[in-house]
Amino acid sequence: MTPADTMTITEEQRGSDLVLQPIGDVDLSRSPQMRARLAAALAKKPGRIMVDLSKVPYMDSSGVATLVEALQHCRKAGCGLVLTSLHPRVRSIFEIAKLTQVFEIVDQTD
Amino acid sequence: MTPADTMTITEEQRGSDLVLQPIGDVDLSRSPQMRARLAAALAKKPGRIMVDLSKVPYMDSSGVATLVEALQHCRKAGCGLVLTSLHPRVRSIFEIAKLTQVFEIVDQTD
Amino acid sequence: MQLCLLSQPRLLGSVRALIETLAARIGFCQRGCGELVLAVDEVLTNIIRHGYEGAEDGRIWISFWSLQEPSVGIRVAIEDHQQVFDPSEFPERDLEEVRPGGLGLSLLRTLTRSCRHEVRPEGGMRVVIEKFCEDVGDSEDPESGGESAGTEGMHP
Amino acid sequence: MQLCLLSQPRLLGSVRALIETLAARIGFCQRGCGELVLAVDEVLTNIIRHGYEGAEDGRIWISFWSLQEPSVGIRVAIEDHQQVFDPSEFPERDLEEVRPGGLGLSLLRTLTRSCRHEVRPEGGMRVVIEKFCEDVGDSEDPESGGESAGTEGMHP
Ligand SMILES: Nc1ncnc2c1ncn2[C@@H]1O[C@H](COP(=O)(O)OP(=O)(O)O)[C@@H](O)[C@H]1O
Ligand SMILES: Nc1ncnc2c1ncn2[C@@H]1O[C@H](COP(=O)(O)OP(=O)(O)O)[C@@H](O)[C@H]1O
Repeated sequence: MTPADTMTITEEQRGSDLVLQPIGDVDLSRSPQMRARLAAALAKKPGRIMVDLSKVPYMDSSGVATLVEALQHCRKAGCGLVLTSLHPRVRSIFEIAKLTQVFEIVDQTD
Repeated sequence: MTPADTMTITEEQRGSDLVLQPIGDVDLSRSPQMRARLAAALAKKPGRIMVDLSKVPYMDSSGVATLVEALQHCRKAGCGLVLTSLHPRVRSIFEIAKLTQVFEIVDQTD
Repeated sequence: MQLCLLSQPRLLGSVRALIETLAARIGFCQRGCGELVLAVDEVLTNIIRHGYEGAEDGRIWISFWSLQEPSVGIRVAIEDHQQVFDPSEFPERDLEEVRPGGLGLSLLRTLTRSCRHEVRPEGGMRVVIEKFCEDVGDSEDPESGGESAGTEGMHP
Repeated sequence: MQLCLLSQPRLLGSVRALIETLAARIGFCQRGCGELVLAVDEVLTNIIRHGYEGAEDGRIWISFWSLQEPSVGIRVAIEDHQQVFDPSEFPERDLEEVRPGGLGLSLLRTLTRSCRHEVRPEGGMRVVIEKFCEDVGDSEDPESGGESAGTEGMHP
């Protein structure tokens, strides 16, 4: 058995980009882990961090807050942060929160 | 809004066969309706009744009982009853109930 | 965790969705989740049909505990205040016999490590089911998506 | 229908699965189901984080009623016995401002027809949410599978 509340987040280097792919719902039980992984990714000083959300069918405000925080840290460090492949439900929470203009959101990892 | 507990069951004539396709879980809230549709199908005196279960991800003993009853009625009427495209979960309840030999079960509607 | 519901067939689907997710979190593989869901569904179906005889205003309580001993699993208690019945009057169904009905209790016994019917001191029945992850004899992958995490101390 | 759970983040997924199925049965389209699920999740998340301050042994009760008046919808009441807070101290978030946090209450207000925080006479808070199928302004198909059937009288 895996420890409680563990979520899989895969990581892949693509040129100077670092692609993180969280797998599963990002809610209060998972966002602390995503937060830690984003911080660790930034510490590696990639050109950009791409967060591939194609395997995240659900996210709540704790997940969004984690990404907003990461965006602030990335901006300070001069690192890009790109969100890709959002499910409609996940996209709509960014829309309601008026964050679609704040984040760089693209449809697919290229 | 559709009335409570209504399930969609499509019906299609294929030669002398009548193909019924229930859509959704077949549990206690749905099996009475499936029962009525099976009886109505038999009344049309088809060569065989094919029950396409490809859109039934879940069935409980009330659904199985309904099909066993239909099988008895079909046998009396000299009509064939064939179950097709069972999901693994649905197949396993027929296995536990030792009904895989009793029913004619095929993988696909041809 | 505890759920209280009325004896209405249309609520069964929601209960199944809850149990499926709980079981996956505890660590049951997909097949184990499906078996647990079916076992609880069969108990509920019997309570609705036989216990409350189709009346839709009977109450049913379902409580969940995650188990660590003797191995990882779940205990589910399903309670009602229907009249009492004795399941030992309904022995193992002869599975060679082809008839509609009489399947629920057999399925319940097959799908669980243990299942116990008891009379509640306050009236009605309690069915207690236990099932363990390791009971499920297949090598199927557990749910993807890291859903197989623990759910200790679910009990309210 | 009523659900009682402990203030544990890992249980949120199961609650979501339950609510999603209930909402679909009542007649919410997929998008409406998603919005209701998110609204309730935000209330629960706030109770766990702020109300019980991360303690995992706080109790939370969630009750559901299906509504026919003024149109088809659902009422959800979420109760706890945490300390009392006044949500009017946290007005609409300035959505132009980019900062982590402060999103939950705004989402809750946006996603529901009404949401009311009240103090329970027996201590703690009660949040009552109402949402109606017609509020969801999209033409998306409802769930396939005939899941859009009514669920009157779900209340225990
Ligand atoms: N909760 C219950 N209350 C009263 N009687 C029950 C209950 N559960 C089962 N029974 C009795 O046990 C019998 C066998 O149940 P089961 O194996 O589920 O088959 P079926 O429900 O199809 O008859 C039922 O017919 C009923 O008489
Ligand atoms: N259930 C609650 N108990 C106590 N305080 C709460 C509760 N819900 C919300 N609050 C207060 O309202 C504030 C705003 O909540 P919210 O909009 O969800 O954003 P966030 O939780 O990210 O701060 C919280 O920071 C907290 O101070």
